[in-house]
Amino acid sequence: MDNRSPYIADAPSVSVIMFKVLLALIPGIALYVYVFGLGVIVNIILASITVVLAESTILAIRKLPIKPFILDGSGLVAAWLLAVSIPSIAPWWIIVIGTLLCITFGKHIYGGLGYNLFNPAMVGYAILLISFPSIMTHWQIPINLMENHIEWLDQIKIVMNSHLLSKETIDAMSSATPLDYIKTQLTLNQPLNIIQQNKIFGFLGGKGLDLVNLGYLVGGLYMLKEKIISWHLPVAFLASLFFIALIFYSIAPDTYASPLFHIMSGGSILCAFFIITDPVSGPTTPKGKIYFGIAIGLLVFIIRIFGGYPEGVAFAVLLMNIFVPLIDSLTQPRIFGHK
Amino acid sequence: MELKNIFKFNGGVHPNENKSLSSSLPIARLPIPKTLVLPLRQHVGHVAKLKVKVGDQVLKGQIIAEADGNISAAIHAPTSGTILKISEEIIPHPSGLPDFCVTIESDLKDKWIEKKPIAWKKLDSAALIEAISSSGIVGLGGAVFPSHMKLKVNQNQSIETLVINAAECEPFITCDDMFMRETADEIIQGTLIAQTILQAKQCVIGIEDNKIEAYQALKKAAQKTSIEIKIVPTLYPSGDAKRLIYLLMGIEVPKEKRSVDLGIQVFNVATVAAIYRYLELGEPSISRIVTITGNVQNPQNYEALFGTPLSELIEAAGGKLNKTQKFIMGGPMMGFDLPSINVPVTKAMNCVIESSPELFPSPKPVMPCIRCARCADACPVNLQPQELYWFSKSSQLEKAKDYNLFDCIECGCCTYVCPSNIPLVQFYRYAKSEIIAQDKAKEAANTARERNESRLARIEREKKERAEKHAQKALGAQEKNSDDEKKLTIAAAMERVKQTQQENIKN
Amino acid sequence: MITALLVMIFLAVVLGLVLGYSAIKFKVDGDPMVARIDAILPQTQCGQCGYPGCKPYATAIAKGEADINQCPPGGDAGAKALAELMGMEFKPLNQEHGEQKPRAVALIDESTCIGCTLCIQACPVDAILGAAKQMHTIIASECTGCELCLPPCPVDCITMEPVLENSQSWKWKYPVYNIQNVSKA
Amino acid sequence: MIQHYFLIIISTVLVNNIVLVKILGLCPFMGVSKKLETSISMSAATAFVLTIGSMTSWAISHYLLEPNDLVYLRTLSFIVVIAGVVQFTEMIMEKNFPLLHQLLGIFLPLITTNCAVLGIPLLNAQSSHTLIESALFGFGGGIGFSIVLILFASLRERLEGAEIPTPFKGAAIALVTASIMSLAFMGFAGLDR
Repeated sequence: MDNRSPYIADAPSVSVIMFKVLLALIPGIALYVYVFGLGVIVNIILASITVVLAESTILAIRKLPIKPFILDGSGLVAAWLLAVSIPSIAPWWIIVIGTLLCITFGKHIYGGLGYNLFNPAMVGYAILLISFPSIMTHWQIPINLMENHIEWLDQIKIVMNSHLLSKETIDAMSSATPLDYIKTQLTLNQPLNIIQQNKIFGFLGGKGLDLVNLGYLVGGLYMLKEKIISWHLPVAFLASLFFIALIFYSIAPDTYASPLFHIMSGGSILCAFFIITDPVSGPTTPKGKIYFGIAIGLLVFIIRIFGGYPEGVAFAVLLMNIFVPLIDSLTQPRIFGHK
Repeated sequence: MELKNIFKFNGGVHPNENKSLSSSLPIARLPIPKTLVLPLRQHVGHVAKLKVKVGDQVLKGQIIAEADGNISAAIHAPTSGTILKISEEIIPHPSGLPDFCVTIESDLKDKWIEKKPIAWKKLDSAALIEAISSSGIVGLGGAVFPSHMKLKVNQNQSIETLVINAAECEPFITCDDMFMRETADEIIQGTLIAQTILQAKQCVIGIEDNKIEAYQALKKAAQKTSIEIKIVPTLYPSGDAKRLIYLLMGIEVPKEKRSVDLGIQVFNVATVAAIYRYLELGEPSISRIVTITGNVQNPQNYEALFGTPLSELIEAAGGKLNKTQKFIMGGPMMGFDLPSINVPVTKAMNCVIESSPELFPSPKPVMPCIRCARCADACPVNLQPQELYWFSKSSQLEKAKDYNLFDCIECGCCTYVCPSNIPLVQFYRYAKSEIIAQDKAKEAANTARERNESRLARIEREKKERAEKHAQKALGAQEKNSDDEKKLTIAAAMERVKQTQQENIKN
Repeated sequence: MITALLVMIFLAVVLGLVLGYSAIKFKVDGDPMVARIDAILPQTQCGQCGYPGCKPYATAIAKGEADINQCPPGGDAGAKALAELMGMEFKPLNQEHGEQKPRAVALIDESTCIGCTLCIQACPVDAILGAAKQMHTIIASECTGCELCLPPCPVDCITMEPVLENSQSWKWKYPVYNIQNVSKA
Repeated sequence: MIQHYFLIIISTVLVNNIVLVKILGLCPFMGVSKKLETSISMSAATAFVLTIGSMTSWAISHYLLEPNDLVYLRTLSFIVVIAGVVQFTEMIMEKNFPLLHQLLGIFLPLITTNCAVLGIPLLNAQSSHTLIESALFGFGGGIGFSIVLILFASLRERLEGAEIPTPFKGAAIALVTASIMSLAFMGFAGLDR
């Protein structure tokens, strides 16, 4: 006897939630293409194909139904996030390896959807970053800054090129990220306002990058409106990043970039709305979400300023993922009728 | 209608109400059935003590089983007839297991036993409670707790507020709604009686804002009284007693305490009306209003005698339609599948929904929990359903208990909003009954340990005594004591043995 | 060379003194583990584990003489609980000691009973009432289902009756539904 | 000066965490992380032994071995001292927290062979730390060990309910988790400069 009450339900399915997340990524990706060209699309397509094939294989090995677990869309979300996080001129095998790592070690080794302890996309990203530091830190410069104009077909060729590009090509096409650039220039005792006059700096963050971040912001607001994510995480994260940056900025504006710069560069916005809002690897209690967000904000800033890596989002998220079970158990909300 | 002074609890859901289905027709009376099956356990507490035997003639309203102890309720013959059999029958219970029932074959005369109205205005509380204890009245909202126990107040407690629960928050159910529309006067009278017995200083009726007609009827009936009628927003589960108290007064009933401890007592509308009928008219609890709705020809409320087979109720509502798969007792949020169409109407049966695939589509495939915490947002108790599920699923029962599993009221809000379609409540029910069973086993083990230890101690003692006896014998042989002395020792030893034996029997 | 020896001897002496002193200072007596283990055991006192009762078995486990999987009434669940308490790896029930059976209570066929009191002496929890030459009866609520009364009965009048589920003792079952992934861990 | 001590702590706790970066002391890390409760006690015991151990080792190294030119006896004498400290801790525990003592079981005496406990005094001696530095180094190492062990235990408790594919159950998934933790700790690289 199928004796289960309640007999009625009113909830969006997991697939709907995940596909809305993908939808929310679209404005950011569109602006990415507008600024940097088609490379990112190639990466997204490669990542999507890899994730579907890899997940199907794993599900088949684990003797699980394939269709529902592909259609739930969670694999695609992780793959897309990874694809937009890596440099768009990285060779094709970077994204393929990254996606494979992300889906096996980030997700399925823990039992698949709903069981992973760590954010799968960030697991993939962090492994790539420490394994291929040079590729992973050479970011393409916006198309209109390049000296030689390149065709969109060229971009696909660059990504699909399996052997590494020559040093000249790379230098012509790429640079360090603004965050990285500041870090290296500061060690040469350059004042910040001089550093920021470099062509790669834009109005708020990196040139063009700030536009892309605005796109992500739009997507994030859409998810908030659709109640896909709760406000706690992005607000706590952005606020803590803003305030810690503000403190340092007001102490020494010559060495520390402005809070707005920190929010609009690197992966801050993507992290705030898309990465730390992964429900599976994040905390579930409202208070826990706030602590989680604050801690990631602080860690991102600390790693950016004092650490050895130019961008700290992936490490900060993974670090805080470790704390999630503890945070959850220590921030249980007061139960009705309890003190 | 305005909502004021209302305290909102966390969470809650607002499913499609579907109440108008069964609230368009007035309450109808059901013809007297040929046979009635009365389970002896229709209430919380001890099984009622049987007072009749097979072949006895009974009159309508005659006691056929009396309350056994305080927490128990009497059962009366709903109509006149003969006791046909006393046997195990399928009862409306989620287990689908049989329980002891009395079957009455009605003589269709419906002849009342002499009604003895009680001059309640002249009696004091204690006498009234005593009288009500044989009325068979239990909480008709579904909790079926014996009502006289709820009217009894300890010396050191005093009831400040009487809350009458008219919320009826579950979708589909309209039995209280219709009852209030048609018999508001009896409800108000009953409320006043309950207030007098409890010596409550004030009385509030809480009603959801989707029952305007019932509200107006109550308002009219309560005009000259001090009873306050408060409207609460339509939000499931506002009809849960603790939630209703919070909505009305902003008071949270603390963990492991009852509302009585705070000077608040809650009754269902139908219960107070039943008290009124018993005292004023001398009619014990023999019938109730049942909503028949869902996939039937004529969804409607019926006044049905307890023991009426469900099949007759269905018949009256136009018979079951083609697509009906099963029958659900209670609402769609907390109800359960009835094991058979022949189960009797009991004191707890407020609603029967005929289910069809259109009405309640079969559940979608279950996906793993993604910890989205939508359930936590919907939980009216502010629990973390995703954690409780995680622990219940992997049978980590201790942990589930630590996360306050037993505060869960099984309202189903979490399951209602779950994107992964996980039957969360089922897991909590499983974990709860598993923990209860384990606790019982532990208790049994403790008794067994004690009994074993006392047995070992006894054997040890006996051994010592025997050794003593031997020693004495040896001593006696040496000193060549007189026979008399020997006899005395033996007698004393015998006495001791007897004593220990008796002790053991007592144990 | 000699300094090295001296240093090592010095170290040994100092450590020996400190440890010897603290061994006296922090002496412990009693084993709190036995009670904890005993609390997990089902207290059927059936002796299937090879020990004369639950407590002796608990003592043996605490001393490390007995394995944790020798208790058939406790079953795999009991072994799991013991494994967790002892911080050991779980072992499934050792079939040599018997299989886990559904809970049952003994029932004396009162027309056959000759009143020999042999079962009374066998019962570990004094759950059998009666006296010599009188019919015996079992207090069902106290019976642990240990079956120790079965072998001594000369007329085989005792049977084990499984305890059936009724609507009061009924339990909600573990939910099952139509996707494989969410199965019992 | 304070900044220097602060850096030692940061370095040992985060940047050069003994478990996740130096990959020392994996035995108790894997063995006593099944339950949060026991892991907390184990981490406290280890932190205690680490601090006391590095201080006593420093004393022995500084006052006994170095003046007498017996540096080659370092490993041997450290092991002896550590074994003594562990014994001492065990006795205190058995007296005051008998249940805990039972729960930790074999892992308590095994602190002796915990390579982290020997490793830290040796590292101290190698980098010729002063007494305070040694104590801080040991203490920091202990705290680093504790934090990581407790976090790991909380993760493993969460994993109890996960549907890990059968081949990866138990130690396998624990090692994978530990390696991802280690990956995350690489984010601290460079903080001690």
